[in-house]
Amino acid sequence: MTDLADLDDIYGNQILEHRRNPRNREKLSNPDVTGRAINPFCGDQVDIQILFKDSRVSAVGIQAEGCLINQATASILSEFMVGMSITEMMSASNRFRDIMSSDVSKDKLGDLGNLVALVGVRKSPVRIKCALLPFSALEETL
Amino acid sequence: MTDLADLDDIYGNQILEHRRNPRNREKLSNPDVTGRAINPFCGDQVDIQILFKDSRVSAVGIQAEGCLINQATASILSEFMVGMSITEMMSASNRFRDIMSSDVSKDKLGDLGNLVALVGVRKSPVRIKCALLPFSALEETL
Amino acid sequence: MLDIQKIRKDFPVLGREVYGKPLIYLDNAATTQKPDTVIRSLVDYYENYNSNVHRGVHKLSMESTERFEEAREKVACFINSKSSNSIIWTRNATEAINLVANTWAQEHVKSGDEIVLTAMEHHSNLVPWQKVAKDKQALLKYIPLTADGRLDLTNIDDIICSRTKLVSIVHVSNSLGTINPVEELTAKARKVGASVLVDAAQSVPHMPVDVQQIDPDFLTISGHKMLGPTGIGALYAKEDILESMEPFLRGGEMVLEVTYEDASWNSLPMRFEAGTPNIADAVGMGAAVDYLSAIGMKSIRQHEVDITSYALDAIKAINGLDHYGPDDMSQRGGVISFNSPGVHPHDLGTFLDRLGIAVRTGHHCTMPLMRMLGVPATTRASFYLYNTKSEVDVLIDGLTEALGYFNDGSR
Amino acid sequence: MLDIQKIRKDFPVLGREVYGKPLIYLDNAATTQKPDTVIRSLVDYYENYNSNVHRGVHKLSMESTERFEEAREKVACFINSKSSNSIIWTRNATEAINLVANTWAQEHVKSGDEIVLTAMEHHSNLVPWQKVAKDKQALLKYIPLTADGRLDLTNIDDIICSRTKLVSIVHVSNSLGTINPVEELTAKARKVGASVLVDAAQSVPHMPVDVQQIDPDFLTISGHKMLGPTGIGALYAKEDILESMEPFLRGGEMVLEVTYEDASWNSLPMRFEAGTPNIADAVGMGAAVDYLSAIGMKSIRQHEVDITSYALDAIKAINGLDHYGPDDMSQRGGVISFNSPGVHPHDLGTFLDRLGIAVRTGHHCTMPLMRMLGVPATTRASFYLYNTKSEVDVLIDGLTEALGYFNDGSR
Ligand SMILES: Cc1ncc(COP(=O)(O)O)c(C=O)c1O
Ligand SMILES: Cc1ncc(COP(=O)(O)O)c(C=O)c1O
Repeated sequence: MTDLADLDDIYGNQILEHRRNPRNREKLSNPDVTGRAINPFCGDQVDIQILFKDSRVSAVGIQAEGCLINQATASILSEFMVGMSITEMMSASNRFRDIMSSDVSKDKLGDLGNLVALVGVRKSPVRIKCALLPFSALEETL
Repeated sequence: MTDLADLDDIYGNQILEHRRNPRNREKLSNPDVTGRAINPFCGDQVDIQILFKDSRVSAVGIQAEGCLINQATASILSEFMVGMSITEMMSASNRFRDIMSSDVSKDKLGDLGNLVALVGVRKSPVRIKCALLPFSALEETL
Repeated sequence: MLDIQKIRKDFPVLGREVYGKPLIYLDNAATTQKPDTVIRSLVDYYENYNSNVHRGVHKLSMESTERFEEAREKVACFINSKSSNSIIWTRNATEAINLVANTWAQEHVKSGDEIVLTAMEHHSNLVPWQKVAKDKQALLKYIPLTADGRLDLTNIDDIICSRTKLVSIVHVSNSLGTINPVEELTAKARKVGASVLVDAAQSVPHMPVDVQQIDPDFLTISGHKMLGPTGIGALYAKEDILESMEPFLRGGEMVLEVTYEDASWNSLPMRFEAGTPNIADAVGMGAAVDYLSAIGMKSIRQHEVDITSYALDAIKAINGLDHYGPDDMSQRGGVISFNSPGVHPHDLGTFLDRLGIAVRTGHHCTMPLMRMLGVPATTRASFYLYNTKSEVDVLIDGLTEALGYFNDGSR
Repeated sequence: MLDIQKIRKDFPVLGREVYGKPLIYLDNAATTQKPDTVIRSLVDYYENYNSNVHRGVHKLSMESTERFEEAREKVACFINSKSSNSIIWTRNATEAINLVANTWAQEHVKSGDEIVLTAMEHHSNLVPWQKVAKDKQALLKYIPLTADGRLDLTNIDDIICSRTKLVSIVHVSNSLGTINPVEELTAKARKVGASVLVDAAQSVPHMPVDVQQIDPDFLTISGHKMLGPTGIGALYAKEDILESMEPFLRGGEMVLEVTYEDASWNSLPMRFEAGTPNIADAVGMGAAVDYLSAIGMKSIRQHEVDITSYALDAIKAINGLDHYGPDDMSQRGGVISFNSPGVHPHDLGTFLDRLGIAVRTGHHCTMPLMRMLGVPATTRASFYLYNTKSEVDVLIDGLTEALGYFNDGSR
């Protein structure tokens, strides 16, 4: 059997787990805002719906089609978002993009919660955009 | 002083002499046929006039502007032509072209008279077309 | 039989490791690796006689001009073109097609005319014609496909008809591997008075191609897909057609005489080569043609048939893997596209990459075809003369492992 | 001061002999020689990571994409472009100009508009505009020259006026050596609302060029004239202008989404790069830029000023030799064209060739200028960072000898 240590850096346990059990996949029927992002090159697509309460996210629906990294990111993001204000989400989104597109160490991530699991994707640079697609959908709503 | 042996192969004595004393440069006033050939890349131009008597060249006028090889070829050609029939000139023209564009040895030239002096131009392949321009003018008349 | 181990030694990159594993390069439909002779021809050019071509009276310029034109002769000879004046250097196959679309087609295609393509065209033989069709109010028609990815010729005589001005078809599909009957289709086009372009980007590198036998008006080639350098390709066109065409790009080299007001055009092939050409890479493409000729295109084709059918059998045996294109090897080149329903090609590709295996994943510049197949993308393995059956074995093991990893989380 | 002897060691071809004599390469305006680092960058590419760029998920493809885009960054940086999205790879300077003529100009130039060129344009910045003018019923106007080959700006405000749509001018003339005041002319164009293209094929290799300072809309570059490989060049264009432009060539890479009916365009810079790009030579051009930057463009310019004024003085001292272009070195690049009334440039060139000296003879792709100067051709010596004063001495001796040989038959 091949030594797949390197691969496990990209597809960490959490990522595989979120892909098997995606969170918040159900579409919200009465969202306050919705967003969509598409990457025509690989056919990946993310739809997101958000419900706010007292200016904070109270519920999320997120449906990601396409590759595993896209799907797992969507799932992790949807858990991470709950309870956040728009400003907090924008900040998180910017920080996540910064980190994915540079060599900043995990420690500098600040409070990105379980999204940290995605840092290994940097090992396959061409796949980074897969992890950013759900964020593009989120930004569409903001 | 540089060793110019190689150069003398191209610009043989005869060539330099013909350039200094071009033959048949005067324009014929009552030619039977005339021809012109131009090489726009270097501005070279050859005009030729021929007078026939009993189907053979009785007089030639040839005016070559441009480089030395073109001028010398024109001069040598004009002497060579006199007394020839059209068929003989066409044959000579074809043989000259063949020889200039390949590595055929001088012996195979047949009766090309003083035109043999131009074979050295093959040493500078890009200049061969300069020696062919007067022939193009001649062919225009045939 | 090719001596693959000997051939592999000619390709320096094949000795490379990635992630500590030997490189298994199965992305040959995207671009091929280069033998030492091609790389050396570039070094030789730059170290010994680099100079601008045409009209220079100095030694280096005469030498580079000679080698540059020699390379053109080699390409002409390779596809059995009657004259090297039929060979126009381009950057790639795409530019060659654009050249025809922007000159010949802009002049000859008229409102109501039809341009016939196939449903499996590469974007490069599709998007240029969309523009021509739009500019000229012409109609694009597509020859449909059978379930196994061959051209469906059932209604071909309705498709190629009196309104057809041009039939522009891919010889070997880079997505499906299908070899199309271009000779038959050219004959059909001739009957209705239509012109023919054959996109031979995927055929000329892999099998004997004879332009006098196929007899198209235009045929387009990509150097980097046939062991040559990047940045060089060629348009073959019948000489009388080229003679009648307006120039494409304009500038130095392609003119005969220029005044402030007007210009006239140089003779073929320079008329279609504006500015300083890609001299070194043309010479490199000549070296590639030499290499391929020395081995022999028939032997290369035979090797690809062997290795592709071997791989195809193994892929068919893997559970839950769909593959595309015909099974009959007489109708398939060395390309296999496949998909597993639950695993996205990008994940599969990333997995294989970590095993040292380079495959291409995506739409392979055939988005409409992907949509028709009902998938966003496929994974594609494509073979060439230096690939071995044991490389195929590693691929197959990797695929099995990957499906386990992603589907059952087994690892 | 440059250490020329050290620099010369970087250029393998400079060790070559022709006809048993050391090569003296003075044909740099046609194309330049390549340093070892550029040649090695190509070998490194082909031996280690050759692969098609963009969207490949495997290691080689990621590496080649990274180096390819890195090279683009280097070129952007070299001319001080704000963004690498402003840099479009082309085959050469000629294609870069044609790109603008075929897209931007076809859209924006209207009947009655005027396009302002200079009387010293290279065919590549002339013939494309003749087509635009013809297609659009626009007028070409030429800025005339002074007796010493500079732009005569006496009536410039009549020439660049409210009808002017585009000013397209050469920065440094390849025939005369003249450096034109492109910054001043760009400012004039701005005032009347005209766009500006600067043909920088002969400036970017030889002096610091800053697109933010000159501020043109378009600027065109040739890689092979700046130590880079043949087959690569670049168009610089302001990003917002590129964003607004229709594509040029169509096919793979430049699309976002394609259906059988229609297509949409990829983002910059890919939108203007159809098909597989010239990856290796782009990387090579990046290496050339690295080499030039390490030496410093100011030092290179200073060396050229030194050697050109040295050569100019010597040429002026030769009896019966006319030379062209300004004497003031602040207005002249490293190019000297000259003529002897009784000796055709081709004979002079052939004579010098046999001494190992490579000069260019002919019209230098500026036929209208030649006609204006009243000569069919000139002999041109053009210098670069690796040329030495002792090479100039050999040239001068050779010229003297040649004039004797041809004029008096002395030998
Ligand atoms: C001033 C000028 N413009 C444009 C060009 C065209 O460059 P290229 O041949 O690389 O297209 C040249 C080169 O001859 C030139 O000297
Ligand atoms: C069938 C086919 N046509 C055209 C092309 C375009 O070739 P290039 O990228 O060299 O222009 C390709 C390469 O991807 C191809 O596979």
